[in-house]
Amino acid sequence: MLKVDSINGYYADLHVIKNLSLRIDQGEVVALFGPNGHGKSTLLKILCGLQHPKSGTILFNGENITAYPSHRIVELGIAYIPEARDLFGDMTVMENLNLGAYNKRARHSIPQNLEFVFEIFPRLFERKNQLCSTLSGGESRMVAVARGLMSEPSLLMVDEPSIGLSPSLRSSVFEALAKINREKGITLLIVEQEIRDALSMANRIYMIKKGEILFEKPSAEVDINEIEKAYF
Amino acid sequence: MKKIISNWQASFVAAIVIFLAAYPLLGPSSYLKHLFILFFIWSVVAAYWNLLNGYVGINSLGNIGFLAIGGYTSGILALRFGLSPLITIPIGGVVTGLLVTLFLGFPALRLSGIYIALLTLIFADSLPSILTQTRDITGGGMGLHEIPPFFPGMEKVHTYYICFVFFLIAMLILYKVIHSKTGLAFVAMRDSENLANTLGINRYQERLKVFAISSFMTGIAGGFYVHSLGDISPTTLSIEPFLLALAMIELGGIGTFFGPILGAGVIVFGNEFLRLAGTLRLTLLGALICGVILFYPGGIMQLVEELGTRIKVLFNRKKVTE
Amino acid sequence: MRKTALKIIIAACLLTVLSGGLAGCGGKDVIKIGAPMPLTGPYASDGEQFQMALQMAIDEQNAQGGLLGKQLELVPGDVGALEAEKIKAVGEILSGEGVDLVLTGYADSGVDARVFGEYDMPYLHADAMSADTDVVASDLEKYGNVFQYCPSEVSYGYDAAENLFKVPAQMGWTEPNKKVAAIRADYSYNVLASDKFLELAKEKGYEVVVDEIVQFGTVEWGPILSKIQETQPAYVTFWILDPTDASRFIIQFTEKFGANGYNGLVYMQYTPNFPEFLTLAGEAGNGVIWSTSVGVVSPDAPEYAARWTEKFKVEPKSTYAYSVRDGFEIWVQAVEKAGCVDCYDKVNENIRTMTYQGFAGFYQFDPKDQQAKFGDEFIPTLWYQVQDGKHVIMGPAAHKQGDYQLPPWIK
Amino acid sequence: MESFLNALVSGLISGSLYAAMALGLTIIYGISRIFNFGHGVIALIGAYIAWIFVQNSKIADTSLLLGILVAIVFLFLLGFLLYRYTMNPLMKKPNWEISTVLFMLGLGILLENVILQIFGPRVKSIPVFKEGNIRIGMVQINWHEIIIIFIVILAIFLLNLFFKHTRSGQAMRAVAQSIPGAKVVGIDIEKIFGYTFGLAFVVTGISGILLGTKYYMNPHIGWEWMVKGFVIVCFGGLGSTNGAIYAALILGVVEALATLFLSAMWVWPIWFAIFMIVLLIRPQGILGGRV
Repeated sequence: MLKVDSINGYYADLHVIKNLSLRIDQGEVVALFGPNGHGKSTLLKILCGLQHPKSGTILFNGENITAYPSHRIVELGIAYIPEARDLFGDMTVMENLNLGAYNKRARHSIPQNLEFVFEIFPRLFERKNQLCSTLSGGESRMVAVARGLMSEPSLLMVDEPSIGLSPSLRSSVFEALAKINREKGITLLIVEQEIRDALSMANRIYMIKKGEILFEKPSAEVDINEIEKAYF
Repeated sequence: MKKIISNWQASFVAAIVIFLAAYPLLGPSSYLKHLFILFFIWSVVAAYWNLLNGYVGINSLGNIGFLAIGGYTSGILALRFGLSPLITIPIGGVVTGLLVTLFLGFPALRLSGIYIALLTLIFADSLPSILTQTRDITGGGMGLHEIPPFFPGMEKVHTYYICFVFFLIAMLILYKVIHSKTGLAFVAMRDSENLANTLGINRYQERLKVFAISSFMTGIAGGFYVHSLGDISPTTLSIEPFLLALAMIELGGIGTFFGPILGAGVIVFGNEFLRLAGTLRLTLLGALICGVILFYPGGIMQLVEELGTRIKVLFNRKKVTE
Repeated sequence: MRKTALKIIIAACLLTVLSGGLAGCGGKDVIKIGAPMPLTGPYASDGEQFQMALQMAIDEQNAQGGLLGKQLELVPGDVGALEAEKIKAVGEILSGEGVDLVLTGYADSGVDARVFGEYDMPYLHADAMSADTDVVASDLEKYGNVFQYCPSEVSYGYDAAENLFKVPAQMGWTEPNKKVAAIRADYSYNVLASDKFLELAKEKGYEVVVDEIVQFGTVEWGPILSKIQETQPAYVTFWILDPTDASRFIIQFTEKFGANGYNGLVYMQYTPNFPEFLTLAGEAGNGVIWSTSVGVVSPDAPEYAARWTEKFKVEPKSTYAYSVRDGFEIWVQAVEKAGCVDCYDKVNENIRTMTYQGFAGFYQFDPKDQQAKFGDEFIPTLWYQVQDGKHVIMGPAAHKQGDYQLPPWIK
Repeated sequence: MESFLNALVSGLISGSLYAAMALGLTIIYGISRIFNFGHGVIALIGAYIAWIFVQNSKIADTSLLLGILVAIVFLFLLGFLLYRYTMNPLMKKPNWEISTVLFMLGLGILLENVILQIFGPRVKSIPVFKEGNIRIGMVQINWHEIIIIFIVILAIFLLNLFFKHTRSGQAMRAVAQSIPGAKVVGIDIEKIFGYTFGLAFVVTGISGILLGTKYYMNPHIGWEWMVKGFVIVCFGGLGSTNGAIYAALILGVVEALATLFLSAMWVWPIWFAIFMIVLLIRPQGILGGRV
């Protein structure tokens, strides 16, 4: 589905993605591990067109999207849920969700998608007319994920979905993600520090260090100690 | 850090200074001397404006107001109390520096980017009505006329040299300011965003300092302006001189030492010669400004740099072939 | 080191050549006439008339074989909104062009006399400003080339105090009170004239109830009109040169008082003479009284107007269309008498001593400040009222074209 | 009392004109963070286009509507293309804040003088929409001014509808609040900025037409309009539409009362003082925030 071939990316002047290749198959859940500041977020930004790689190619369903601007990539079905949620604070939850379906493809299926989103996040239905700036941290996460879903993605990339959440909220977010993958068949790419949680739902993992892929494994074969070691 | 002047530039500057010093001996018309006098004064105004906008990142749009305050103060003192311009010009500078820093710098510099621009612009724009309120002293809309020259019986040549010397001194001071600890810190900050904190300087205080210097020197320039030309009126504060001064900075090359001087040259001479083009003059000027910003954002200085490197390449190539 | 020195010398030479080339000026096979005029800005509608008058004068003179066998050529210069800096620049340019005469309707701001006084060629203007004539009076030796071919603005003050209070009797209306309002611009032409007027009005027992000095460009007159409404002065005098200000004022005045009426007169100094005024004010201008010392009294005027209309396909719209021609003819006579153009002292002396019967009256220059003498036997101040969208002369009696009518707002 | 009330009303009228002046500025700034220093001249272009259509009619009629329509189309395209070909490349540079300001200033000079070339220096005016006036109690107000106030209110109402309920309007608000957020949901920012410029130019042009009926126009008057607009948007809080409207009304009334009780000459210094005080207490303006 997504094929990344030896890309190089920069954060300001720093060379943070070095000759990196990876692939994601249809319907998979892929987790991306690695220490902070080693290029995970930059990689996601490159994949969704917020940044562009200096070299290398990115193929999505066979289409070369390397130089596409973000709005075209969204149109093709890749949604990105950033770590800093970047919600529209002075707008209501509903308006945020509607804007999630800004691209032409998603516009027609707003009602169905809303229904699905409210089903997995019933909390949002109660708050739908509240301004986003007044929501709690957990609720903001939910809006962010929901807004991503509204664009009818076939690939959803989530950057640290659980950061700063209480354990109970964390598990409900992961449950929701699993449900999205299961029921809608949406492929997931998750960057996460909560290794156990992520492992439990991922099919495959990539370990990134210093901008390079350290190893790639099906999650069943992963030894947690191996990952924790890789962090140091 | 990049050196501000390279060798070949230094020799060029020396050539121009020599030329300017010798120019009146060639017997130019009084009109041309007049233009050079304007050039000297506007260069100083533009250069110190550029100190704020280009070096320190204070988007001031009120420097013409500083010029007017300095000019009016000096003019009034000389005209009404018969004091010598030698005394009144520095007083004008000090008054400008104090007034502007207290009433504008203190509040404005706490604000961010565009607010400073607007506050300073509005400050300059409210001056004409204040001048009218105080018309018994300032002459109101009529302005001040027959302001005494630097000394009785002065001729254009003398004015030329006095302004020339002022120009040299002002530029020397500016050079020192830019190369002082404060100035270098600001240059460094401009080049790299996060440096301010690491350098451990109090940004507000330093900005205030530079603001005071710029307003003081612009006020002094105002003094030279009125005593050279003999008049000042609220039309000095109208939109055209303001736009022209900004154009000088932009055309010359914002944030460079020589840019505003070159820009002042182009605008003062170009604008006057273009007067013959009639009403098309400002159309051309506007088009020039737009074109430079879009296609030549470094202004004339960029052109000079490029020519410099090209010449260097040429010389080097010759050496190689030899 | 030697190489550096060489480079310096080459660069300096280049610059010298460059500026030397710029400094040179052309030969002299034509007589150039410099004209600093307000071609842009609020007074452009007058400036346009000056330029047309000058162009016509020069074309007609050239058609007759020129002056002393040489063709004439106009060098216009724009002084915008009569700004000191622009006048200076234009002055420097005209002198660089080598003009033999500087002639304009007006280029005031008070500095033009000093700018052109620096040179020797005659400068003829009708600024009507004592800021100019005072300069000339202060140093006749130096400013002997500066002539004002009309009386100064203070004459408006004298004249208004003399004649305005006589209007009610001529109009068949009685003043309801002895109150005066003055609305004036911060500009010497307006301020000095109105100062004189107010001073004399007070001496005559009138009370000044509103005295507002404003900047040019006032748009909303509501608050000032409210002040007028409160105090109800019988005379509203308006001393602002900018015709857009004046038309906005009179429009808002009629809007406010048109329905219920206002028992008072409106006098507007020279301003309605701008072609712009009638265009902008439209019907609201009817009833306004104004005066000018650059009027048209000559019986030859209609014939001149016909020539003008034939040439430009429009009628002359300001009295300056006529008086600028007077200025031109004065100089032509002086030059013809002197027999040379660039013998400036001789030409100036001729102007100083000549008399000339022109469109605006009988010109004779006052030796003390070289302004045309003021008065009914010299240059009379003409009083006009706007009636049915036209300027009609009300006085002095010798030139009268009609009678005062009650302004539409007096009910 | 009567003159106080009348001054108040005339203050409100100026205020609504000032609000019209400020709207276009605040829209552009609120969404794109570009401060349009060519604002005055854009307003003037709108006014001159309308004038072409009404120059021979006495009272504005259908030809004015046609003129407004043409002005809208022309200005929308101008704004869109201007963004596309000048602002967009400039915004990608590090010192975009000052270079866009200077570019728009340069463009202002250029267009002002193009207008001068085309239309000449003479003053032009757009005829009033409806002559005559009515009296309500002690207050007298003329129809034309009522219509102006109505148009301003209508414009504000329509803009609010647009921002709240249309896709493009919502996208503009989204861009104003978070550019990365907007990119993530697939909004084409450059296109939205282009539309923003188009919309703001249209609003500015219409305000110019209103101003042209009351202030008259000449090629140079745009700067004056612009500076007043600046004070208002700063006072109201940059980018805040509602703030700009309140600020415009407050300043209009202050102007009228200052003229009535002091003198017209005090207006600017008082504006400046108020402005200064507000900025010291609330640097973000009276209603700092976003569109």
